[in-house]
Amino acid sequence: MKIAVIVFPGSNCDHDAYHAATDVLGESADLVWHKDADLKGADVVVLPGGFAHGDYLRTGAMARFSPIMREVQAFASRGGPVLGICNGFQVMLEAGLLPGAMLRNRDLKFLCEHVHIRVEQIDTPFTAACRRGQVLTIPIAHGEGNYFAEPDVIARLEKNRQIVFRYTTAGGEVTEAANPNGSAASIAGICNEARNVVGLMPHPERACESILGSADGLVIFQSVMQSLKSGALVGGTRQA
Amino acid sequence: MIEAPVIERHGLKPDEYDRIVSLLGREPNLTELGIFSVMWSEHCSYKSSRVHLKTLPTDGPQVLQGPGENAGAIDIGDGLAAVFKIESHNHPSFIEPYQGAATGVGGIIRDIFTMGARPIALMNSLRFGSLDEPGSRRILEGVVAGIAGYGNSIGIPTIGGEIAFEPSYAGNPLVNVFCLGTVKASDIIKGVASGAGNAVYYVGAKTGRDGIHGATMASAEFDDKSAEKRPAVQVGDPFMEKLLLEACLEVMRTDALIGIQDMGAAGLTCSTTEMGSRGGAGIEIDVSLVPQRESGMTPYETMLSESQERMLLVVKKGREQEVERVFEKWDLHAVHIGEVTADGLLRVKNRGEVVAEIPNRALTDEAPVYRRPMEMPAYLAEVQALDLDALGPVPRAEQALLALLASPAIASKRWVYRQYDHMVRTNTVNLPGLGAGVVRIKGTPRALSMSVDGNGRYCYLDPYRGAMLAVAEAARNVACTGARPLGATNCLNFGNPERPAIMWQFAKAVEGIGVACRALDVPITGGNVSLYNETDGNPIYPTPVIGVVGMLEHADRVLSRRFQAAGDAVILLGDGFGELGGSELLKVVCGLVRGAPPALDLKAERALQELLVTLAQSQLIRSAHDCSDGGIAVTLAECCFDADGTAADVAIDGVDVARDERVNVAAALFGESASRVVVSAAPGAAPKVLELAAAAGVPGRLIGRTGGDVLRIAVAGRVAVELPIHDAEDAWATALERYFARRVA
Amino acid sequence: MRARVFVTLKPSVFDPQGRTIADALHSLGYSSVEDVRQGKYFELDLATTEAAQARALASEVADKLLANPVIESYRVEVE
Amino acid sequence: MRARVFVTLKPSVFDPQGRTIADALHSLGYSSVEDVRQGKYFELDLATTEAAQARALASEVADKLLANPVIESYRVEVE
Ligand SMILES: Nc1ncnc2c1ncn2[C@@H]1O[C@H](COP(=O)(O)OP(=O)(O)O)[C@@H](O)[C@H]1O
Ligand SMILES: [Mg+2]
Repeated sequence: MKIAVIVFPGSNCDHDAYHAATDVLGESADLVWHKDADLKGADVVVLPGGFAHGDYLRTGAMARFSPIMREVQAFASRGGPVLGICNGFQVMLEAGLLPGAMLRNRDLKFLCEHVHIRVEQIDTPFTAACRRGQVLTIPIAHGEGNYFAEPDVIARLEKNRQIVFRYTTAGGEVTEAANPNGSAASIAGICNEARNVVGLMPHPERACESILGSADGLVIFQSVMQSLKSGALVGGTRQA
Repeated sequence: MIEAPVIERHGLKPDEYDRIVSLLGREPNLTELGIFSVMWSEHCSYKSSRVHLKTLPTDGPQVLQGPGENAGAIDIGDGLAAVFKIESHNHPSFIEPYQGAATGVGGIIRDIFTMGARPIALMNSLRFGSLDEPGSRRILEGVVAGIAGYGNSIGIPTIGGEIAFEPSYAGNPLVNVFCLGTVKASDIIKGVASGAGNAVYYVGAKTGRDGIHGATMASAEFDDKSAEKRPAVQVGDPFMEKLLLEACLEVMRTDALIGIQDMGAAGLTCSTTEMGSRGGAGIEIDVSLVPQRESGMTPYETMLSESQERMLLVVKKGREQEVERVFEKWDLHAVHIGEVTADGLLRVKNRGEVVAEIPNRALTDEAPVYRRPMEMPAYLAEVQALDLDALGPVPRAEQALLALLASPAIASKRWVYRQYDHMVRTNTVNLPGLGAGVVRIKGTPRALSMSVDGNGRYCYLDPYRGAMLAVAEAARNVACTGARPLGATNCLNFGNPERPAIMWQFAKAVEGIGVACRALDVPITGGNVSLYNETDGNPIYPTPVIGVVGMLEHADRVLSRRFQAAGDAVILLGDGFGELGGSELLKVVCGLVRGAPPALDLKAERALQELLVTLAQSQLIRSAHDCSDGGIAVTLAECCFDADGTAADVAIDGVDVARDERVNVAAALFGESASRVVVSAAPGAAPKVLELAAAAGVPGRLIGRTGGDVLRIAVAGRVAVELPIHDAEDAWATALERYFARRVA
Repeated sequence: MRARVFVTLKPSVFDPQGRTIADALHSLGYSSVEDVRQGKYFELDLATTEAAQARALASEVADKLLANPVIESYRVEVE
Repeated sequence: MRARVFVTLKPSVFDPQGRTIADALHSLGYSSVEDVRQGKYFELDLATTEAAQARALASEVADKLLANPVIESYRVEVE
């Protein structure tokens, strides 16, 4: 498996995703500069966390104009698996790869801590190795992770089973208190209709080694490895 | 001819001006006067502190870079170095808490990557007035948001720190920021200019009129008139700094650089002068080439601006394009503004015309050095006297413990650190709140442990002992994680050095730091001095803050304060003497700031720390937590917190310090005797732990067991505390956020 | 010529900042401030002297970058 | 009655956000956008029908909470 980690100016979890992919999972990965126009034959694309363009104006607002985003869009529309983590998720929303938008956290503060998320859907390339209802302990670190979409959009997400992760208690219960940022429907992550594009606010790459407090994020990356191996996925570039 | 009021407005004394004239052999022009004034300011010249700082121990086989560069460096094995330093941004944070703190973070990060190191950890040490004051809450909220806003954005985890509250900081908060980076030792790069003809480059944000005379401002007391002196506040641009950080680290890999320095205090002036002076060279620049944000800036303004996020580079002749290309990649435009010369002069031109010409040495080596008069402060004798028999009624131990746990100095700082990204870069193995911050070093089995500590109240009561205790505590915190302390940095926050009493505090504190660092073998590799921390003549408590860095051989054997399992043995290492002087108990419960701070036996302290490292690395103990604010009772409670409700049942010795039995119990529970650590161990390992302690000459006693959901502490055989751990944890965990409920960001 | 662009959250979107400010004002005793909505405000200096052109350009820029149509709407004023 | 408060950085204060937006617009080809300054915008719903009163109240609130006088200045408009 070959992973392209996109580097925008201001990305700061690019090395973390790269480390998880290479040092922890033993896969190959490339850091791809946002001005490049080539995904270098990647099987999987990761838009990492950070503060692309400083998150000035709005989170993720300027990154969507980067040249590499045309390639990412094309890769996604060919069915290639794309994962957006935190700021990467925000970039996906701004770029229209996923529906909705982010508001500031309910209490207006940046929040960094471990939270629990429940896997709602296992027919995406990034959750294929999970159990439905599995609760993962994964850190969040964001100031604007309060997911918003109009009620009809939320209804559509529900109906199409596009809500992939929800914030819950350790026991897997959706409660107001377990929702750290006020997200609509406790949404922590969603996918597109074709299910190959997944965005989530929590940071699975920060939870890949037990020495860091949790290895629950590994299953996200193992899922995509498994999906690729089983041929369930058409790697964007392979097909091209 | 420059008039006396102009000289005074530049913060220069008449004799200092005369010295300038004699060094130049002529009268300076206004631009030159401005340059002298910032370079000779307290902030840049260390004129009051230098003679004292010279006495600090700075050597050791582990020291790769001592004071004098942008940051210090120690050897951490495998050819790697840890580069670290602490700096203050007190005055700017008082004027504008968010931006002041944010730009403080930006400044210390630049000091680290300037050395070629990639910054991997931040910490901070903060002081505010009482949280009962709305003003202090507002400042704290702004400072924390500013630290978060900058550090989170640039992607360097803030892994620890400390916060204390005393009325003396109400009009003069302290914001000290620490940063640590790692680099291959052979790749350390310095702030030197050498080789006549090499190119001088400017890169980063454009220069504006912001912060002009920031360095002189940091060297003067506040008074009612200072509002006029206040220059426009500097606004931090973490995105620009992130680009600079990545671009500079990439340029450094090209081997095209001679030297590099950030433009911090005194901006272009300080960076050109210091780089030239270190390399024994001169520098010539043309200010008309400097990218400017505002029109019509004079050479004076350009040289003195403190606009943030700017770097000065000396590039090998012929390698310019290579360097420019890297910066272009990051959308930064490096601008060639001058050359290194052989004449040792700082020569500033404006469109070819010389507007300032000063020997570098006159600005640096020839800067004034003062041995200012000192005198023991009159208040000391009075406040050191403490009669425990005259304390009056002391509340029941449980009540006192709950009050201490909810006191802002002791309460959980989670409300603060959850606003900091403390996990980015995936190295943090001890999260904030668990003791010293610990980051692993990827590619090695090791980890670095670090802690910043200081106790202004102790130093107010006895600056010498207080400073020693700060060194001991920082090193002990590092040792509690299982790491061997290797080196230290210090930030010295004091009042107006022109007052003999303040100067005495300063000298005593530096002396204490030196003695403690020698005894514990943690040389000082750098630091920062912040003087004139006074408002309307009221100085802050003398506040030396010490940052200690240590190393763990096995990152996965790191320890935290938390008990790990029920049924473990609880062991106290070190002896308690019921010392209540300067304690949190006296302050919070009795409303007294009195007495002598606890005694410190540095030999015992060192033995304790070495024992801790041995015990941790041999995996004989499962947790370790030192006794400091609030004494052993608070320590034991904290060992139980965040531990899934695992409480403990322990019995400690009584002390005999007063006639009243309740005072004796309080002293045993809440006295802050130094050099004590509570550890837990699997029952089978306890005898071995005690045996090793005895062999090391460290007093060790099995005092109880973990387990249950009630914290029970018996003193001299009688149960003094019996608290459901949930209640105690609740008081401690929610205290801070209760102060900030329903406030606007 | 200068154009001013106001970006506000759509009425259907909850505004946590505005809400917090309103709450704070109430607790400070400003009960006559019934509601607060927070938005963004941009001043654009444009290299044109024609109002119609300035307005068109500012609107284009707002559509493209300054406002996110999922949650925000905007208004342009030209001096 | 509705009052509108515009908060902008004082002219002497550097506005990195505005700068970055301007850069982004330039790289998108909008070279005629010469400069961008970003500010905040508040809409206050006030329980008063008198313009003078509304203006006074909005100014007081801006002083107290909405603007940071060290780096920002504000303007009030009443509808
Ligand atoms: N308290 C101190 N102890 C030891 N060295 C110090 C102390 N304060 C400052 N220094 C050293 O003096 C030099 C200049 O410090 P400073 O002016 O704060 O640096 P910068 O120019 O980066 O702001 C640094 O090398 C610093 O480490
Ligand atoms: Mg420096």
